[in-house]
Amino acid sequence: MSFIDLKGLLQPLGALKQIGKKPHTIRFPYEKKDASDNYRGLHYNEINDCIGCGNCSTICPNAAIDMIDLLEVEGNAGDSGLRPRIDNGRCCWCALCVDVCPTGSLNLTKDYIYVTDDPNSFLWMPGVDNKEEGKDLISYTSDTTTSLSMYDRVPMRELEGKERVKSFAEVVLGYTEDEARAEAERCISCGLCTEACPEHMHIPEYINAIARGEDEDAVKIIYDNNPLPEMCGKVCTRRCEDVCALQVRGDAVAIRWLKRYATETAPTVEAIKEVVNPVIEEPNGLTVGIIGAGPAGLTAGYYLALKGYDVTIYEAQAHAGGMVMYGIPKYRFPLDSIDKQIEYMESIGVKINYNTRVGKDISFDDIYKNFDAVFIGIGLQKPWNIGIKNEDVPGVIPAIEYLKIINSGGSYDVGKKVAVIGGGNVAIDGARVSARFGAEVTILYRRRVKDMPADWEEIEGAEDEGVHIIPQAIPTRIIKNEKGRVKGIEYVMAKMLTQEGGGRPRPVAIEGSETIYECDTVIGAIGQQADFTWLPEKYKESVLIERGKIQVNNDRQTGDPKIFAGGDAVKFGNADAISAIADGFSAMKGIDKLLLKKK
Amino acid sequence: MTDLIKEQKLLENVTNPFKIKGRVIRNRRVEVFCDKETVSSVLLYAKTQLGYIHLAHMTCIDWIDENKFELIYTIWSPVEKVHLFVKTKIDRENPVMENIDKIWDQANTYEREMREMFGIEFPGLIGEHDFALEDWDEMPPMRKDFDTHQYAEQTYYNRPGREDAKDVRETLVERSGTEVPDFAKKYSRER
Amino acid sequence: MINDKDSQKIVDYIQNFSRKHSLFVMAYGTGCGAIEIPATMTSRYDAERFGIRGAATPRQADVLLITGYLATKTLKRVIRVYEQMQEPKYVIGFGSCTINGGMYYDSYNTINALEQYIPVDVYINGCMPRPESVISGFIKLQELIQQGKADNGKRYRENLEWYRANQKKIIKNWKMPDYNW
Amino acid sequence: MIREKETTLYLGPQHPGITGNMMIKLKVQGDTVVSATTHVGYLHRAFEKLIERRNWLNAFTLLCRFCVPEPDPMELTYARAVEELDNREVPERAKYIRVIVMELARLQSFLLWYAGQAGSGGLYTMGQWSVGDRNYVLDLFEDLTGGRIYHMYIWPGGVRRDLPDGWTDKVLKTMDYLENRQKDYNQLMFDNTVFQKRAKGVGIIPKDKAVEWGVVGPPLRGTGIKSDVRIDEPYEIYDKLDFVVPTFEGGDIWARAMVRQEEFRQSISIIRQAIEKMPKGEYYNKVPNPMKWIVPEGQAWAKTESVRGEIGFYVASNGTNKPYRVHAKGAAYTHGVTVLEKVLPGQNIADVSFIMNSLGVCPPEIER
Repeated sequence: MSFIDLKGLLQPLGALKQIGKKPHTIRFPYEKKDASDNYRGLHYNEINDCIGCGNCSTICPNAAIDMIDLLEVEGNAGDSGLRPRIDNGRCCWCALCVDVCPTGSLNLTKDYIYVTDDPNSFLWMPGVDNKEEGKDLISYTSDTTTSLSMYDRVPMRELEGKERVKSFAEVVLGYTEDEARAEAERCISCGLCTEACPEHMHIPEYINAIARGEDEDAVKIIYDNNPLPEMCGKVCTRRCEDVCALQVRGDAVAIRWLKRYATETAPTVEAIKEVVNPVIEEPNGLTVGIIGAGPAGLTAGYYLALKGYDVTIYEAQAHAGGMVMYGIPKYRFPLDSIDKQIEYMESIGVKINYNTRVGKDISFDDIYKNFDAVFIGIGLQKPWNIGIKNEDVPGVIPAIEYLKIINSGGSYDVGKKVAVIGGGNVAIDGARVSARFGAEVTILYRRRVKDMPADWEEIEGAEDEGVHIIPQAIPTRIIKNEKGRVKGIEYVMAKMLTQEGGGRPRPVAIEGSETIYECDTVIGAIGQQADFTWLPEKYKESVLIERGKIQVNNDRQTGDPKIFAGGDAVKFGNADAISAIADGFSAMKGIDKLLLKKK
Repeated sequence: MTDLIKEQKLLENVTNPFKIKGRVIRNRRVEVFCDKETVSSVLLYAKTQLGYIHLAHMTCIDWIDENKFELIYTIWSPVEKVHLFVKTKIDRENPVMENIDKIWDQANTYEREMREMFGIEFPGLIGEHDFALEDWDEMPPMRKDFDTHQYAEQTYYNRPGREDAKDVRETLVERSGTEVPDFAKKYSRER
Repeated sequence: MINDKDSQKIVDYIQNFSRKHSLFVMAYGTGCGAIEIPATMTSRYDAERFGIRGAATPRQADVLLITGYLATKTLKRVIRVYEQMQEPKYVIGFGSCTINGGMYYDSYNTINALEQYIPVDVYINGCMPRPESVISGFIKLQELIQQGKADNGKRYRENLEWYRANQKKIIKNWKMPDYNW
Repeated sequence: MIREKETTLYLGPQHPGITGNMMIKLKVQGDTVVSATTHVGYLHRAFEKLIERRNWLNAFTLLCRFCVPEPDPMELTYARAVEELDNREVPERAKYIRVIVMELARLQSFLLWYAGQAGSGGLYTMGQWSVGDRNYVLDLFEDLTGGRIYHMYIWPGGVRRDLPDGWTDKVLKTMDYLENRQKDYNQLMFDNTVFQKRAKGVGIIPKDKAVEWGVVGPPLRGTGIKSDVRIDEPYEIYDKLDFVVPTFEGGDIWARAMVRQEEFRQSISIIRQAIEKMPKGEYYNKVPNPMKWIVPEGQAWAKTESVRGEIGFYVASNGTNKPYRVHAKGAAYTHGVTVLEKVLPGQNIADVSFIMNSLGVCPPEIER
């Protein structure tokens, strides 16, 4: 390099060629360049789509998101009523909250400029503070493919449809350990499910225990307020899954199957005792009589026994379990499962008197006098009539009676073709049981398939097994053959009429659409009612019965302070096992409260 | 991996003279475990005899349950292009480790940082005691038993206005009138 | 000198107008927000349009940018720099970290709220604030200056004891001149 | 020659020439540096401690802030370490996207380096140009990831989002633009006598000591040693791409600058190749629910080639949903302390920040 390097001196002057070119300056604020289409600016939350699960608040690495009780939003099952509030003095706009939002309500917008002299004004309620303009500016979103939430359920292994109609073997095979862990990992532990569960089980906790591989802790948590988890793990109506945060955009967490998996870790009575390690208080000398060994009665009995009460259950049938024992087919809930649960209860100190029908083998008066408190958990035993012509002919049978015969080991010849009336779980059970006897089964339901109150898994299962469903079919009469037996059933097709005021659509018969379905048996499954003939008249004044159901308060206490009631026969909740368990649990607390003074 | 020949050879070359244990992790990764006394001779041997002249990094892991500090020396050969991890565990109480800045000058930086962050003494280490911190008089902060969140909350100003935050689970528990038993609470959602 | 109220107003107006159009920014990148300063200053966003430009030393600077988190070690230097700056002086806090700790809220070595240690005129939302945000921040500061509300130095002088107490709580070894106007 | 008295000069932390918030204590004799000591800690945020409190995915928000001018290599290195621990496969497409992102990050960092290197040598126009042009690369990042500086885009198992429609065309257009612009840069900077005279023979790293000193990246290649993680230990799809690792003899600032100049060109070529060869398909191998994602017990070391050289992450897991220990070692950890302390003696005070820029000293990476 010489001292004077002419090239090196002149080359930089090439920069002069830029003179006269239009500068690329963005003359902000007079001229704006839009932020990109997925810019991560200020948050926007669709308040009505948000369910307040708080997942955003949990993932936030900077603890910037608080859940706030927003007055304009009311909490209900499936919505905590809380909404996220972002501390913009913490936020780093990583958008993890967007990517984990199970509903997709939380988004980021293109808006990012916020300048102020007040450091206390950085608390930001997305969707409230930018209610008007926010929605149009949404830029960074997550859909089910980009979201970090796991929307796909681990499929449950089942017997093949063709295989399972051959026997009453359990259809559902249960999760393996890996499957259960994977499924439990999907749970975001928000706890919205606990509110929908009538019994408010500690769902996030036991699922988390399963996810961490602590199955025994999971069992222990489950037994904290549900003494019949094996039953719930198999046949629960699982309202919890209806409100699962993941269900909004994907599949709900298989809460029921996870519970089922957890109970499998304690396969014997000894194992249950060892895992649960129940603390039984000293006997306190007080006695409780329970009528009916169904889920309600058993739950009340179990927890009362743990509290030191002397509990005696009177059961009319030869087996405990009530409707779960007699109403649910064995391919859903095998007999040994029930026996194990009952045996465990008896080992805790619950006494069960089988084949003792109150009103016949023992009078209610005696029970009332002999015990400090009485719990009635009789359930609904009497089927409603179908209400059409010829329903008293041979070959027409109510579903629960049919199921009871089969479950007690009896037999009933359904012939070759069966018609089932109704759309609930009992109807499906009747249909699927009939299918197992080789019959060709058709379900007649007055509304659409999507209106069926039965579990969707049950409906699918039935269809797999070859059950045919005719929706929007209203039965009009049953046709006799010359021998006086059922020959067929006539029905009309219905159209759905939307109700004014937003009620659920009503089926209205289409005239002239009468069809006849020939069959050998008609199974009616349109609901049951309670039978109160055993209750002496003098109690009926205080134990108020309205529309066939006992009226109780929150403690499940009837008009007579000493008498409590629960299960399907009371007005509380829905007619299902988990509601019955909740009744039993609440009644236990009520009884404990009542008898506390005596202790 | 089928051919881990040079990794195996390296392992033998390092473990045999010093009678130490080690394993081939995968291709280009070999680790050996030795006492704290042998570390410097292994490193010097690898540097001078085997051509592992590049000190890629040094670090320390606080295994508080074992009451040990694990020191990891990662060295690399530009010829073989293999990483050799030399690992050793030293006592967590009064940790003292041999100073290797004679072998690599830049080890001095790592060691000063470790002295500050973990409280490990390196006799003969040159350099001011403060590396990244200034006038620090608490426990060495990278130790597992130092709770940085608690310290920050006590020391620095926390802006008020966020007290009305609610926990989703607690709100639901309250609303449904139940209670979560204590033994289950450890499985509740972290907040 | 000028006693008449209206004349004083006019003088103030001219004074503020001049001040707001020549903001010399202290060249001290205290944290990661410094990365957007070159972008703001150079051709694409060209902050010199607003009379904003760098100044090498505190004595010449008007604006101190606290670009994000402040480690306690830096806080000590920032106070030193801030106190050396001549009035009128202004402070702009960049991003979450200066407001409520940002992502380092649980760090043992970063302060959480800047206004506890030195007075702040404007806060800019973001992590990090983009050049547009930074310019908006300066525009806001200009507004405040024009309105005569940016009295950073005065606030510091008047509440010196309170600030000093807060500062000394964090800085354990206070080896600095007590004040350097 | 008059013997000058030795004085101490504190360069930084507030100094316009310093490459970040750090301080160098210089002992000077007249204009010449006798010895230098680096003081860091002005940016210590306790990242490694904080990551231990975050879960595996949350750590990303912190990681990209390790070294501000180039966040992406940090994300990638950590992601690769976690993938190794978790045995997580990365889809082929994601590997290509990662390479494109890495090279774009390299470009934007080079553009910033142009400004710093020229600016500390007194050429201010360069900064106006290159930092202005850097915005075009940042715009690409904004379109892709939603963030300008901090992207939080590369995750264990792939990348966070697929490429937006028309993005690759935009990238190619920007590449053409930058390729043209580089000619202008060269004219302004490399052909400039001022720069040449200041750069040649200044801040020499001896070739025989370079590896031992812990020099990595462009400074190491500037001594004539061909070492680059992308060819030494190919990650992602670098082994399927055709590129040259430039070396330059001399070990001075000039050599380092020439290496970077050539790498700038190589990066553009790599991006073009990757876009051309990129397959369709999945871009993300989804991790489980991030709150419950447990990474198996173990320890892993991953390294990548960042702009300033090799960046390594040592990640240890004890089988929980949080990292047990994450240790990051960036190029500046050696460059900024021991190498700088060795190179500076004998140089002019005016060259200190010039040398710092050429070594790529990034203080937040040293103290984290």
